[in-house]
Amino acid sequence: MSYLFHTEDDRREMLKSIGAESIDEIINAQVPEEVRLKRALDLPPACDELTLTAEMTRLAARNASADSHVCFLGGGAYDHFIPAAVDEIASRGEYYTSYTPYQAEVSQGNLQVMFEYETLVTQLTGLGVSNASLYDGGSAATEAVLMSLAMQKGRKKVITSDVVHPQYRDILVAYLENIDAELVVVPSDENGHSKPIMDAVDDQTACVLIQHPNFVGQLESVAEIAAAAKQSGALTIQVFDPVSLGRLKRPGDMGVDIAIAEGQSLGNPLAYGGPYLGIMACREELVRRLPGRIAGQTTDRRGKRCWVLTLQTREQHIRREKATSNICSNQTLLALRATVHLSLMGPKGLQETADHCIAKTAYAKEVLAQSDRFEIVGDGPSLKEFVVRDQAADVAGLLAHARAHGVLAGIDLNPMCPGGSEASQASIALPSRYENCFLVAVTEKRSRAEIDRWGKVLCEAPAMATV
Amino acid sequence: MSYLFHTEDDRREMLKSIGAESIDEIINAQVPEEVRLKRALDLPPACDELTLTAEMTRLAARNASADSHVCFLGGGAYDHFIPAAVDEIASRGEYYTSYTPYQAEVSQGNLQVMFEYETLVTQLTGLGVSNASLYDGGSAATEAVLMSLAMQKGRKKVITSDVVHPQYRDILVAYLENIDAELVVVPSDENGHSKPIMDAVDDQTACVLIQHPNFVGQLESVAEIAAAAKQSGALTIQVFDPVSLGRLKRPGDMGVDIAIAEGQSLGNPLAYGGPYLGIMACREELVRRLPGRIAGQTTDRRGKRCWVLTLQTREQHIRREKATSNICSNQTLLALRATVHLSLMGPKGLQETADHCIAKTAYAKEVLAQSDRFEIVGDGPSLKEFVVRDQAADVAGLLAHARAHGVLAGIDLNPMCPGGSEASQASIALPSRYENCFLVAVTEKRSRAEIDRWGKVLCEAPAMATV
Amino acid sequence: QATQLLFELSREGRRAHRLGDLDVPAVDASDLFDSSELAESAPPLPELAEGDVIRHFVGLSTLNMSVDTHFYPLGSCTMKYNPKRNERIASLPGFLNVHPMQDESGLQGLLQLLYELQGMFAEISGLPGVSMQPAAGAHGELTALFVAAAYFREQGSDRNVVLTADSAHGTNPASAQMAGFKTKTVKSNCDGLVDLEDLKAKLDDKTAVFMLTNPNTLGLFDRQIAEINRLVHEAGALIYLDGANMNAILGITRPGDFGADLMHYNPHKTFSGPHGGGGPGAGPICVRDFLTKYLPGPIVTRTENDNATGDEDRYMYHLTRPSEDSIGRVRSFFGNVGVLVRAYIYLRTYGGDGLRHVSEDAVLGANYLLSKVKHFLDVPHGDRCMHEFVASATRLKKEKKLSAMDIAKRILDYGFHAPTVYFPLVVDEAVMVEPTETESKQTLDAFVEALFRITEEGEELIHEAPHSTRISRPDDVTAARRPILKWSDAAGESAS
Amino acid sequence: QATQLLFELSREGRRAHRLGDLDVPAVDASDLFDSSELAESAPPLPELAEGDVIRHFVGLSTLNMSVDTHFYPLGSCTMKYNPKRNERIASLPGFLNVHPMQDESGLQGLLQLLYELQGMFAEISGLPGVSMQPAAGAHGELTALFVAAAYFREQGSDRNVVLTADSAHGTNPASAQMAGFKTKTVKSNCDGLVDLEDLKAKLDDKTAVFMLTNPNTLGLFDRQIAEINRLVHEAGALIYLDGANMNAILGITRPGDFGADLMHYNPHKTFSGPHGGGGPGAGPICVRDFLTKYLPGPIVTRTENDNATGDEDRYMYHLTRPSEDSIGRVRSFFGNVGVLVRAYIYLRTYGGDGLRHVSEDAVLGANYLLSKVKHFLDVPHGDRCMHEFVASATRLKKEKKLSAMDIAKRILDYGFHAPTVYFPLVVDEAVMVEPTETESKQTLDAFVEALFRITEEGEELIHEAPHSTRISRPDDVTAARRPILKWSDAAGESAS
Repeated sequence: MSYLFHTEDDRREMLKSIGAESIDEIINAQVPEEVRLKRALDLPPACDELTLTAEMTRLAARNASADSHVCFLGGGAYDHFIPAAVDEIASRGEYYTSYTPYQAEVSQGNLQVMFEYETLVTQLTGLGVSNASLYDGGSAATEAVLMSLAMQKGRKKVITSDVVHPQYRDILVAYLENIDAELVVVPSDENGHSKPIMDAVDDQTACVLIQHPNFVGQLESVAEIAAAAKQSGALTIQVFDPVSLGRLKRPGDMGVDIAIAEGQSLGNPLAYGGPYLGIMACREELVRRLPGRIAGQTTDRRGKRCWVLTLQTREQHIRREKATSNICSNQTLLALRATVHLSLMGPKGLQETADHCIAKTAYAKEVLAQSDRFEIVGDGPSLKEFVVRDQAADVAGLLAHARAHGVLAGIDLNPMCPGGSEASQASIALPSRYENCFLVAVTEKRSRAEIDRWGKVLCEAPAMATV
Repeated sequence: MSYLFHTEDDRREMLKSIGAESIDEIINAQVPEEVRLKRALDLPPACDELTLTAEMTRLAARNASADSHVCFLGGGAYDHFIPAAVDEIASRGEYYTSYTPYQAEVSQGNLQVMFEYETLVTQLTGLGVSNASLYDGGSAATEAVLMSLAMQKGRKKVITSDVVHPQYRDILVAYLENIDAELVVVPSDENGHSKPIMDAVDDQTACVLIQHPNFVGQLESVAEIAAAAKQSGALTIQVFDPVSLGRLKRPGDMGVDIAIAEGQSLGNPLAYGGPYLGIMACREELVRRLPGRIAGQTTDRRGKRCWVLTLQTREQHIRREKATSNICSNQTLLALRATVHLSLMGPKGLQETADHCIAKTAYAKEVLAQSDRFEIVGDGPSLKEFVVRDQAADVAGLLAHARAHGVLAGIDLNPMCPGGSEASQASIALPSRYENCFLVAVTEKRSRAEIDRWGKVLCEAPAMATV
Repeated sequence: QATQLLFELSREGRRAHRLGDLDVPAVDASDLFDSSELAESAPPLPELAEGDVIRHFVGLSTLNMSVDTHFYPLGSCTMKYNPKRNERIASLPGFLNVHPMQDESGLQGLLQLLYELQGMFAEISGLPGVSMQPAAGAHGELTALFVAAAYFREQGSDRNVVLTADSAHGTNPASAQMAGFKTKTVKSNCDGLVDLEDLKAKLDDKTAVFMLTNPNTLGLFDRQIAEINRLVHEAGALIYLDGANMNAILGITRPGDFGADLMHYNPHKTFSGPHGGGGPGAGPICVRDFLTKYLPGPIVTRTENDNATGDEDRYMYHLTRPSEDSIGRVRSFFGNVGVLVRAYIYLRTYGGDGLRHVSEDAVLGANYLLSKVKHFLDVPHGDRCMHEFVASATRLKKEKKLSAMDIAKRILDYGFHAPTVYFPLVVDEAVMVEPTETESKQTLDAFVEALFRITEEGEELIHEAPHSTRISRPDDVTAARRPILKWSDAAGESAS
Repeated sequence: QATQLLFELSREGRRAHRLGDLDVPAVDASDLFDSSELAESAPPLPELAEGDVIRHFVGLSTLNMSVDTHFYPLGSCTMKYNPKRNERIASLPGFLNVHPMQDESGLQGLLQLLYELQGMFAEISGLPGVSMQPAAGAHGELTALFVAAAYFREQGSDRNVVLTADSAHGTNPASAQMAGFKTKTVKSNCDGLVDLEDLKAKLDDKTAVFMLTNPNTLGLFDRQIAEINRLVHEAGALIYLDGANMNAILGITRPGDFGADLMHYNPHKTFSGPHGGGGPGAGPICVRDFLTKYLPGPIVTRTENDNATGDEDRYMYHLTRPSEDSIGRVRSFFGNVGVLVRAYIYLRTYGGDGLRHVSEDAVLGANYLLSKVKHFLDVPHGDRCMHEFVASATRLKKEKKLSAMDIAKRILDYGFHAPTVYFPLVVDEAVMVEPTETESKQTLDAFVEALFRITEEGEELIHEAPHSTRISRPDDVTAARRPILKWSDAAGESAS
C-alpha cells in the first residue's frame, strides 16, 4: 500500500512480540465498539502515481497561472521573479522534511537560517528585533495589534485606515470581536492617504495600524503619523512591502514600533495565497511580547558558537494560557526561501528591483493614459501598484475580456467597496471612491512587450456600459 | 559578472601577491601577441536570469514535447513513467556537482551507487559483471563489438542483421572503418526475424550482434543464434530493452556473452536523445577487456567495507594507447537515476510495467485494425513496439496530420529504407519491406483514452495518395 | 570547520542577482518621490556571489536531521515519509503560480481539487462543515473557538469557560485565552484518561467548550468517550477535538461519530506534510451542521454546468463568500493551498481503504516498540497504545541519574532523532515515541537496540552526549538571559 | 552507522512503485508469447519501500564531496560553480521531454538553440565546422581523429601516425589507437613546453595529426605556438587541440587563430557542466572549413521563413543529414542535448565580454594560489601559469616522506577536495591545482593555509589521513587482485 513498509512476515513477527493476534485486536481493545466506523471511508479509490500525476497535470492546466497568462495582479501577493537558486535550496529534504528545531544539536541548519533570517529582517526594517516568522502578512498585522494591546494594558482602542488591506482588517475584526478592544477605521482623504488618522489618536489608543505603500498604492506620511501616535503614547504598526525598501525609508527609520509584512514577495511562489510568510519586527524593548518562535545565539558546552530556540517562556507549551500567543509553528521553509532570496539580492539587487518596478509602473500608467476610458486614481507616484478607474463602469467585463486574451489585467475593487460581496461590514470596506476601479501591480518581471499587450487589450476592450 | 566572486579589492590584493600590475600582464607574458584575439568575441550580449528564463521558456514552448503531445515514438527512446523520487535524488547537488570518484574517501556515495548499479545490471541481465556505464546504447553496442574483436585476435568478421537499430549500425560502420575488421549485415527473413544470421557465422566470425526485441519490434531466436555462434567460437552480443526483462528471458540465461542496452527507459528523460545511459554487462571471463569505469568492493585501513574504482589498468590514464578503450567518463548521474528507478520498481514493478506495455500494445494494434488503410507488419507478438504499413503510402502526411492534432503517432521508416535520407549506405538501411511504414511504441504511460485518440486521429486522416 | 554567518561571508561589491537593462524609460526615484520618503541607501544586506549562497545553505542543510535522512520518532509530531510525488505535483505551474485574487472562472482545476478535499475532510471526520482557511493546527483551534464563541453569542449565552485536559497540548489553553475564554483544567485519572468525576465537577452552565484530544497525548484512546459525549452535551457545552492524533484513527472511528462538534486537522502531520522545519502547516477545521454558518470563508461550492462539453467541465466551481454570521477571516486569501494540495494527493494516493491501513500500521508500529521498550523503560499507562506511547525515565533518573533529556541527547549519537521529552506534563520524565507507519521493522529494531544500550551505558558518556554532532548541549539559559537575536557587525563576533 | 547496500535493505514483499488497474483488456503474457521466450520469474531486483529508497540515496549523497559543498580544486577538471538557472531551464518540458525521433517542424525552439550554440562554439574556437554529436571529451577526440582519418583517406594519403605530447591526457593516445593510428610521443622541454627539436625529429610524411593541449596540462600556454603551427603544417599534418583547458583562454586567444585544425570542447568543464559524478559530459568538436564535410551529423541549418509572422518564426531550422563524405555517426540520436542546453544558457548568461572575464579570473585565481604555494611547495615550471599549475612534492617526500598522495588525503580533513595528483606524468609527485574563477579569495586563502599546515604536520598524522571521513585509505590492491564487482547474496557479506 503506497508508502507502507511492513511485509506479512513483519506484521506476524510484530504481533507476536506484542502478544496480539491481529491489529484489530489491539485497536478494538481501545476503541469502543459503539464508536467504531463500520464501513470503509467513502473516498475515491487508491490511485497510483502515474495515473494521479496525469490527472493532476490536467487539473493544473485548467487554471490560468502567472505562467500561462501575463499577471498584473497584486493586492498583497506579487509575481516577482524567484531565482532558481532559491528553489534548489528549499527543495533539499534536510530542510523541508525536518521539524521545529527541538533538538538544537541536530537542527543547527534550521536554527542558523532562522537567526540569519531574523538578522536580515532587522537589516531590512531598521528595527531591533525580529521573530522567526508568522503565518502570513494578514494575521501578522493582527498579532501586532494584539501585542500592542497587551503592552498597553488599559488602552483599548485600535485605530486603522480604510486604505489598509481590506482582508487584513477583516482578520482584525474577527480577532477583536472576542476580546475587550475597540476598532476605529478612519476614512482616508480624497487622494487615498491616511493622514486624517492623526486626529483620531487619543490617550485611549493602544496602536495605530497603517500600510505604506497602502492598499491603493499611495504612500503614507509614516513619520508624521508615528510621531503623533507617540505623542499620545500609542504604538505605530506599519504594514510594509519588502521590495519597496530597495528605495523607500525603512520603518525603523521613520519611528515605527512594529513593522509587519507579507513575505511572499521574497522568493515565495504565489500558490493561490498560501503558504505565505508573516514578517514581524519590532523595537527591542518589545521583544518579550513578541509572538512566535525566536532563534538566538549562544555557545555549547565546548564553547562553540551555536543557535537555539530562545525566550520560550513567552510560548504556549510552557506558559499555556498565559502565552503571548497560541502560535507554535513558524513558516521556516518560507523564511528559508526569503533568506536565500535576500542573500542573492543583496542591497544592489533589491534596489535594482525597486527601480525596475518604479520605471515599469510609470510606463504602464503612461500606456493607459492613451485611452479616454481610463483614469489613474490618486495623486501620488507609485512603487509598483496603482488604481485605475474604468469610466465605462464595466470593470468585471473588462477584466474578463483581458483574461480571455491571456492577461490577468488587475483586481476588481467593486466587491470591496461598500455594499460589495467582500465588504460585509463597513470596517472592512474600501472607500466608495474606488467603485468602478481596478488595482494594477507591475513588477520587475513584466517586460515592455507585456505591458504594451496589457495596454492594448484593455484599450481595445468593448465597453458594455457607457460613461 | 554573473558567477564571479572577486571584488576590486580582492583583485588588487591578489595581483599584489602575484607581483603583477594587471591580469593582462600575466596573460600577455604567456600568450604571444600574434595569436591574441584583438576584439571581443562576437556572442550575444550578457543576459540576466529573469530575461533569459523568460526567453528560454518561450523557446521551450515552441517544441512539441511528450507533455504537450501524446507520444507513441520509440525506436530506442521511450516515454516511460519516471517516479518523482528519481528526480528528487538526482537533483541533489552532492550527486550532480561532484566528479569522478578519484578520492574514494569523499566519494563513497557515488562509488556505492556505482557498485549497486553494477549489481542491478547483473541481476537484470543474468550476466556476471557490469561496468559503471557507457555513453549510450548505440556506442555501447560498438564498444561490445570492439571488445569482441580484441578478445578474438585473428577473427575479423562482425555479423549483424538489418533489423538491428540503423543508427547503432551507423556507429559501428564509422568505428570499423578505421580498423582491420569486416562488417557483414545479414538480411532478416520476411517477418523481420534474424534467424538467417546463423548461416553466416563461420570460424572467421568474432561476434554476432543482434537486438531482441529488434528494431521492428519482433522477437529473435536468441538462444539458438547464441548456440550457433558459440559452436563457431564467436561471441554473441545482444541489444536488449531493460523494460522487456519484466517478462522476457534474460540475456545471460539465453547464452549471450555481452548484453548492452540503452538505459534511457530506466528513469531517464527523453531529452532529445541525450544524455543517455549505455548499459553493458558480460560474462565474468571477459571482465579485463570491459571498457569504462568499474567500481569494486574492498576494505579500508580500519577494515571497513568500502568501494573504489578498480581494474584501472584497463584504462587510458594508466595504459594510454594500450587501454581497452579511450572512454574515461561514465554516465554516473544517469546510472544513479537508473539505480533509483530500479530500486523503486523492484521485480514486481518491472513485471507490471512489462505487462502494461504488452496489454496496451495489443490494444493499440486492435484499434488500428479497424481501418483498412493500415496493416500490422510482422507475425510475432509485441512487447511495446510494432510496425504499421500505410496502404495509402503517405506516412509523412499522416504523421504530420496527427502531430497537428496533438499526437506524435509514430516514426516514419521511409528515410531508413534503401535510398532514404538516413540510409546513406546499404549496411545501415532497413529492409525495403518497411517502405511506407511507421514504427509505433506504446508504453505503460499511454491511457486507453490516449490510444483511442491516436487511433481516431490516424483513421480519420485524409489519404493523399491511393493504394 | 567554521560555520560562518552570511554576514561574515559578505564582501562589499560582490553580487549574485542582477537585472538586465530596463526596456522602458528609466525613472529616477528621486525625481518621482519626495526625498523624505527615500532611503539614503539600500538596506545593509550582505553582499554575496551565487556560489557563496549555494554552498552556504547546502552546507547548513547537512546540519539538520530530517525524515529524509533519519528516523524521527518525535512523539505528537507524526514525522512520516513525505512523498516526492506530492512535491512534484504541487509544483506544477497551474497550482504553484496562481494568484490569490484571480477570478474563479480561471481556477476551475484548483477549485475542483479544493472542493473534493473539503468533502474528504468532512468524510474522514464525520463533520460536514469545512473551512480550510486556518494556517496551522493552533490557528485551526483558535478559529474553531471563534466559531464556538460566535455560536454562543448568537444564542445569547454567557458561557465563557473552556475546559482543557491536563495532558493537552499547550496550544489548547492559549487558543482559548485568545478567543476570550477563561480556562479550567480537567485532570487525568490514573489510567491517563479523562477523570470523569473532575469533568463532572467542572461542567456547569458557564462551560462553553470541552477541548479533547483523542487519542490523547499519551497515545490512549479514551474508552469513556460515549460518557464524555453525554456529559458535555447534556451540560449544554460543545466538544472540540484536537486533531493532532488523527493518524491513529483514520477509517477506524470518526470524531463526528464519537461526539466532537468541532475539530481541526494537521495535514502536515496526518496527511504527510511535509513539516518544513517547523512550518508551513495548515489547520482546516470541520464542524457540525449548525455551526457551519459561522465558518470563515470563502468555501468552495459547485453547480451543474449547463454548457458542459464532457466530464471535465461537468461542474462549475465557485468561491462562496461566508454568510453574514461568519466570524470573518483568520488570515488573508484562501488558506495554505500548497499544503492542502499535498494533502489531497496523499488522500487520493491511499483512498479510503488505504487510509485505514495507514492507521493500522501506525498503531502496529507503536505497539511493537512499546512491547520491546517496556522491558527496560517504565511505561506508566499499560502495554497497549494507539499510534504513540509515553515512557518514563523516572526510575533511571533515580538509579543512574539518567534523565529523559539525557536519553534524547544520547540517542542522537546513534543516528536517530530524539523522541519528544517532558511532554505530556502528566508523566514525569516523559519520553514520547511516535514511530509512524512509514518505518521498517529493521529501523524500529535498531532504534530499540540503541535505546536499550543507552540504559546500560556509563553516566559520564551520556551526560556529555551527544558526541557526534557539530555542537553539544547549548547553553539555553544564557541564550534567554542575555538574548543575542541578530548578528551585529559591531559585536566583533567570530566564527568558532 | 552502517552503510547498507540496497540488497541488504530488501525484504520480500515490500514495494514502492505500482501501476493502477489496466484500462485496456488484460493480456496474459504466456498466452501471447512462446514459453521459451518468457522468464520463469522477474529479475531478482531488491524489494524496497519508497521511504527506504529516499533515505538510502539521500544518505549516500552526503558521503560525496561536490562543488555545491566543498572547494574542489581538482586540476584539469575545471570544477566551477554549476548555475542553478541552467538546471531549471534545462528541465522545462519543452527541452526535457522531447523525443529524439520527432519531426523538425515540432522542434523549432530547440533547433534554434542548437543552431545558435553551433555558432557560438565556432566563434569561440575560430573554427567554422561544428558537430555536437560526441558524448564526452574523449569521444570528441576520437571523432575528430575519425575526421582526420577520413580526410587523409580521401587524399589518398598513407599518413598513419599521431603525435602526442608526453604531458597529454591519456585519452589522446588511446583515442589515436582506436582511430587506427600509430602513436609517437613528443617530449616536453625543461620549460614544460613542447620540445621543438623532438617535434621536428618526429614529424615526417607519415605524420597525420599532432595532438596539442594548449594551455597544456602544466597550466602553461605554449609561447612557441606559431612555430609549432608552422612546423606541423609544413610537414603536411593537422593540429588537433585538446580543449580540456579552454577555461584559460576564452576570448583571449582562439585555437583556430593559433593553428588548430580540429578541437573538442568539454562543456561540462568550461561551460559549467555539471559533472554529474563523472558524467554525463559532451564533446562537441570544431574543425576548419575543409574538414567540415567529414563531420558526423545531423547538423542544424536554417533558412528564411517566407511565411514568418514575426521575429519568433523569422527562420526555419532544419536537421541536415551529413554529407556522403561524413564519417557517419558516433552515437545514436543528436548528441548530449541536455548538456548542450546548459552550455547555451551559460554562454548567453556571460556573453562575449563576460566570457573573457571568466578566463581572466580563472588565471588570476591560479596565479594567486601559485604565488602563495610556491613558498612551501616546489613549483617546477615557474611562477606564472594560466588557469592551473602543477606543484611537486618531491622535496617533501625526501625530507619528510610526505607524498603527493599524502597531501591529497590529508587536505580532505580540512574540508577541501584534493587537487589532482600524479598527473601530468612529466612532473614527479605532481600536485595539480585548478581553482577556477568561481571561488572567493577567502576560500583560496583558507586552502593555502591548510596546505601549508599540512607541510608542517607530523608524519604519522598524515600517513593515516584522512581521519574525518567515513573511510580512510581503501585497499586498492586487493580490490584489483580479487575483484568484487557486485553484491552477492551467497557471499554472506555484512555491513560494517
